[in-house]
Amino acid sequence: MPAAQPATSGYAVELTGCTKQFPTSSGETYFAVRDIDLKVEPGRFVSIVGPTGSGKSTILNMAAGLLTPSVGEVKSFGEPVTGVNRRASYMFQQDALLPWKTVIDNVSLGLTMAGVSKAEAHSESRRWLEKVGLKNFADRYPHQLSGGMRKRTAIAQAWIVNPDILLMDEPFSALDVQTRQIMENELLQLWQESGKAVVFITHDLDEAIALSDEVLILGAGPGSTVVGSYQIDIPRPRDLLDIRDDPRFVALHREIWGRLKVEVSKTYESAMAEEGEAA
Amino acid sequence: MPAAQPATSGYAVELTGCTKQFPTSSGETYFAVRDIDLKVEPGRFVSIVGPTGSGKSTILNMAAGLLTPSVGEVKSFGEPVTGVNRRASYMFQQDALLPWKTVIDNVSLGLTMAGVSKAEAHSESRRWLEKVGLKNFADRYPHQLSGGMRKRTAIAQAWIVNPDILLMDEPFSALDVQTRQIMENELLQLWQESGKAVVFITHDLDEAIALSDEVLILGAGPGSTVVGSYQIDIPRPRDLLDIRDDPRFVALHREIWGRLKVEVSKTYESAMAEEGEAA
Amino acid sequence: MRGIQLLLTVIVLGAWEVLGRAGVIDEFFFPLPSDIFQTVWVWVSSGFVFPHLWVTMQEAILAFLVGAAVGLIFGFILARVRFLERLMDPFLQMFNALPRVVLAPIFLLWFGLGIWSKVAFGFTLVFFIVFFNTLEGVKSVDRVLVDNARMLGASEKQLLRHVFIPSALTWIFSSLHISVGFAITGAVVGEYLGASGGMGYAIAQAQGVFDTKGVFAGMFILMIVVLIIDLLVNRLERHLLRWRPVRSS
Amino acid sequence: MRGIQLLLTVIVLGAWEVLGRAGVIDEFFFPLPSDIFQTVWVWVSSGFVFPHLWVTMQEAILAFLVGAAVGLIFGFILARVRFLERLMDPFLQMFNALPRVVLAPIFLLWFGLGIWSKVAFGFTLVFFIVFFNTLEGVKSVDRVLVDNARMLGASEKQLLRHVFIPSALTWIFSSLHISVGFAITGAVVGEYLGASGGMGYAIAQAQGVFDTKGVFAGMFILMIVVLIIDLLVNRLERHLLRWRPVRSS
Amino acid sequence: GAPAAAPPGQSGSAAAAGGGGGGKVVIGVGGQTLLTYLPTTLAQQLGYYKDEGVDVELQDLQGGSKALTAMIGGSTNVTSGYYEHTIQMQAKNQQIKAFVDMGQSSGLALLVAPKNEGQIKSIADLKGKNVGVTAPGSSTDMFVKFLLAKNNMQQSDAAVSAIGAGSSAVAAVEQGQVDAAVMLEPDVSVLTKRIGHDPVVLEDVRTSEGLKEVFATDSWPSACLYAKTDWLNQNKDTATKLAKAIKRTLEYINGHSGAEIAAKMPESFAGGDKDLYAKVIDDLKKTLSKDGTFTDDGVQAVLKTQQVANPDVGNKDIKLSETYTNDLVK
Ligand SMILES: Nc1ncnc2c1ncn2[C@@H]1O[C@H](COP(=O)(O)OP(=O)(O)OP(=O)(O)O)[C@@H](O)[C@H]1O
Ligand SMILES: Nc1ncnc2c1ncn2[C@@H]1O[C@H](COP(=O)(O)OP(=O)(O)OP(=O)(O)O)[C@@H](O)[C@H]1O
Ligand SMILES: [Mg+2]
Ligand SMILES: [Mg+2]
Repeated sequence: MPAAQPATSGYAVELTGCTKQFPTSSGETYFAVRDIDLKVEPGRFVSIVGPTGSGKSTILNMAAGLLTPSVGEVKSFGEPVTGVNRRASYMFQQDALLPWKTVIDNVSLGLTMAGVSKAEAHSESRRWLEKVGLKNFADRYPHQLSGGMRKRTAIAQAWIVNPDILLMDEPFSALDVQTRQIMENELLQLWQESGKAVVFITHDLDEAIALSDEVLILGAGPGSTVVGSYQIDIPRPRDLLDIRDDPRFVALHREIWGRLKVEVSKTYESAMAEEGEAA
Repeated sequence: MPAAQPATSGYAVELTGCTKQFPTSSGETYFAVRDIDLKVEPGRFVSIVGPTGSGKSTILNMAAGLLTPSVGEVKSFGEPVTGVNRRASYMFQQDALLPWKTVIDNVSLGLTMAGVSKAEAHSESRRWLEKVGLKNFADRYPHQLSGGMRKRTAIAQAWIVNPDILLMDEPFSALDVQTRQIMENELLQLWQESGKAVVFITHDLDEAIALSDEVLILGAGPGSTVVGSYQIDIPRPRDLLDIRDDPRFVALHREIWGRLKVEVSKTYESAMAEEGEAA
Repeated sequence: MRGIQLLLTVIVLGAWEVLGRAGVIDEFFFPLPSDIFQTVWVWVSSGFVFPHLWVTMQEAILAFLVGAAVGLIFGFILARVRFLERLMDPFLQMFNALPRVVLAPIFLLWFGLGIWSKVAFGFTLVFFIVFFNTLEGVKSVDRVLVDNARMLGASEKQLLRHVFIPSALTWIFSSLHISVGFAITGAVVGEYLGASGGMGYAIAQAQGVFDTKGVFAGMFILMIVVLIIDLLVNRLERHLLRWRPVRSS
Repeated sequence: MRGIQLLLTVIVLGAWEVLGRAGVIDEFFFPLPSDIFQTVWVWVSSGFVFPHLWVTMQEAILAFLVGAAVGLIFGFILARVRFLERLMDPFLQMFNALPRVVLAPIFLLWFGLGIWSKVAFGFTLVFFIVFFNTLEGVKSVDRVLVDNARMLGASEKQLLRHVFIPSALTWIFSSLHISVGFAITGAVVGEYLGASGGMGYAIAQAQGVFDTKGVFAGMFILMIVVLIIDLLVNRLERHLLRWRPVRSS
Repeated sequence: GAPAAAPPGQSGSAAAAGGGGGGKVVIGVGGQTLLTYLPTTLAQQLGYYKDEGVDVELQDLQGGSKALTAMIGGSTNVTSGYYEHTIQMQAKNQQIKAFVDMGQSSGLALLVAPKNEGQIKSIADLKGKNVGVTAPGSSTDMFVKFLLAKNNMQQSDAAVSAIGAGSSAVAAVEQGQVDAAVMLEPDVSVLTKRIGHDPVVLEDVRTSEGLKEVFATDSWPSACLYAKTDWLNQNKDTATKLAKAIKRTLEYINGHSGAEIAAKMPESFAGGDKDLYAKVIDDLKKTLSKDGTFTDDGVQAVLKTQQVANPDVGNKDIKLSETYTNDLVK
């Protein structure tokens, strides 16, 4: 992963009319997401919220180039994404650390891949491990870590490569409130310095509003699509500790939450209602 | 897993002076938890909160009989736990669904193990899948589910066996707020009907207070121990939607949060401070 | 795919034929493909080959089934009982290293000239392959899955059925792919060393009178049979491992 | 553990000795352990066995190394290039089923009488075992790990080094455990079919003159050697797989 | 016991091109421990090859047909194998010539398994029985076929099982896995020793009477040295020296007792039973050629056997004069 390059042209991430369907075992196809339009300019922080199973990870996978949309087009900085999006780094929702590498080797991975010498990569990794509070665990293997520690290692692994686009899938959900706040601050700092584009998935609407320039709401599945897009015009820099008392925050929260609630309950009700249908 | 048995004697879960240490690769030992005393009577709902990496999962593993304490004793209903604790069901923090079984077969697993016929197990499983909102996904394999759906499958899998003790490790953290509330209600209902003992791990203090009879705070690691225990005397049945406005809730929250904050920041600071020490 | 494979086969055989006719390839060692096919045809149409094939198939299938079954059972037991594994490991390694051909007289002595000595022969090949793979397969099962199943009340038998066997299945199939070939090899080599029938006997007979056409015809027929068996194993594998994500990359 | 193993060995050998002396076991086929050890001692003390052992070791080690290397390379390539895999699979299966002993004359033709024909022989055994296991090993690597490494900028070569090889390592070691034995078997059988030195030659000569003591002595020495090699492979395995959680259950 | 000498290390190099002048000659032996090839090894032990000025390397190919194949493929220069191969090869357009004879009888014996003693008394009784041979297509197999034909029986009248040679053959016969078997020395002697009495022998060409009875000749060339005709033409000197060495060895054998000869052989060849080994060598002397020459009668008899028993030779026109030469031993 090369160091941040000067943004070339167009959006950092641009999904146009993307639909993704999966074959199911019964031979039918299942529409995960439908007609997704997502445009993220360099330097923008966009969050995606939505009910569970609505297709958030699917969208991120398409933006990363790991899934090809069934219909539609994915571009990054004006270039169509074929194969992996080399200008993005992706923190997965699942555990994705290499079990055979120690914490520090896992964090160094991106640098090693880019040809950085081992000594240099390790000293840089140590810096990042410190940021995520894992300095003392550098020599552990992933199975020797707690769930939250593994997540933080993954965060360091994704951040260290200093990419143009940060894709993050529920990065902080396994962390306690305090650690989460520290991580959020780190993320904001990393982003503000650099003009990176961030696409961030979370279940915590507070977090989404506090961090983002824009919050997208994904509708209920199957075949969900973007049902709402909200500009968060709270000025930066923001104080994450006090932002929840900001009247603009409260107003936005109420507005978005109202919309989100509808979608979330829709998902659940549809699942409850379709008795025996299309199992 | 047999159906709920009449509680015999003593505590459902009883850890006395339990210490767990792990060997590290450098040959030293790492104290995960130290001197843990945990007593859960049948019919009690106990939550454990604490900073990430403080040893919450370790405690649950000991209660489940999956880890043997280095020092101390684990009992369940008066019997020392040797091997797996047969009267408990455990929802793991990690993904633990069998990848080669469909959702419904995964949920049926506990019943199948107990010798229930397949047809019966499936019809019972369908009932539980409905409760967790996955009725339409019965025939999927785990890799075809979203992260939140996998968690909900695991919940159904753990609940269907109707055990005397429910051990749950961050069961709801991957769920959106609405779904989470539905699940919380289901959990309370399941618990209230039955006199089960519940040990519940969460990062969400609101959730811990709203659900529990007692909240334990685990100190900062390494070698963390229980630093605070709070009785939640909010009368039941509780309305989970409005409980956050209850003055008793607010008072308890402030009190517990004060204590927790100290521990959480301690963890982080100690990690930041011990420059180069005992890496 | 099948088309390309056919094409490849035709090209290789064609080149062989041409080079053979031109005298570049020594016909004494590599008879012309056309001659081989003619011999195959004679063997098949005269019915000569079928009793031999039948004998070999019996032996190979028995060796395969028994070897795989015992290998599986041993693999599972030793993987689950660490003490036994550490106890038996050196002995198994030692026996695995025994050159079985040397033991042919002892096999004849114990199991007679009939099919059982060949089954025993094939068994010693199949067993070790399946055994070592099953052992590793079971040992590399994800701990959390095992713990979860145990918490759900699985007995050791149920663990085996619901967790270890499915998880080790990729391993087992890998070993089965290898052992299909080795079972046949074992049967043929056994026959080659002492028998009154079977493909190995037919091949040895051809070789004894320097009838290389016959040798290759025999091997060709064996190859076809193995292909068919492998096709069936593949089918089974695809069915049993249908839960695996399809690779798309 | 070692103690129990020794005990077991002593019991088996003791029973054998007693039954042999009592005439229950026919010494013609199963010489007394004491006689075998005496022969081993003579072979070793006179230095007779060492040139033979040296030849066999050369062959086996070469067969092992070359077979494992080519098997690994083929395994990795075919696992990564799905087209090639589907194209080659039936051919590889076919060749795997060829009874190699039948091919001995062709091996001699191609590789001469020296060690290379035996290496080729061992190669055909080792290759298939390592190949099929590597293929499956690479194919069963967790998708998320691969995706993660690719997102971090891994080239195909780096993927191989950092993800596929470590992940397939359990598989590869399983196949290596099997193939250590097969490499030696291959070398010995190769020598058995035509040679002027090597353990197979020594054993064949002993067998040709009804010297079963010699046959068993030769096999015994081979066993010891395999045990030592296996110990080394185990060491290496434990080192390379040290990241795996220790089993405690 | 411990063999006296370690074997030469495997040189590996196929000596296809070599062999001329004083270069190394590789002789492939169709089973070094088989008694019928004893002179090949003995010549080496006595140093006769060296005396003649040829550097000989012996390769144990564990079977006549393998030794032949190896030579055709160019791995060896000369084969110590059965004369009949030269005829078989001519039928396959491979020109091969024998140049010194070692055995004047194949030394085979068709004997009855102990369990059938009394039931099988003649070749005719073999009908429907199972006869053991070393390998299908080998000279033991041909022997059975020839005997069947000679007794006006069909080749399919008796089933043929491969039982190998050595302990597997002894075990198969002793245990009655086959009803009768064609065996070689020392297997017959070992079997005799194990069952405690002489087995019932139906036909025995180890003796000259038996030979006369079966083949109507007093010589039936078996073990010999042969080489490709081309090689022979180009390396006449070397071949002559080899022939001379063998001839001298044959003379040595004639002039010494079995025990003396056994003492010259590598110790391991005795298989731990020196007396038995000496005895079988004494027996062997009867079947060995005296002077290394082929007789007309003899080669005719071999051809006849092949014509009857080997369909690949059948009624092909075989030029016997091109399958052997006595020029080099004379
Ligand atoms: N490989 C697949 N095959 C079939 N269906 C799939 C596959 N991958 C995802 N899906 C389906 O697509 C839908 C969206 O999945 P996705 O993982 O994107 O959800 P999500 O929004 O990330 O949910 P969560 O918040 O729970 O992580 C789900 O219904 C899921 O079942
Ligand atoms: N097998 C192991 N070997 C070494 N250390 C371990 C092992 N398992 C856990 N630990 C350590 O024990 C401590 C407690 O781990 P545990 O998983 O119990 O934490 P936790 O409270 O569940 O954290 P989280 O909230 O992040 O899940 C951690 O520091 C972890 O690194
Ligand atoms: Mg997701
Ligand atoms: Mg945990």
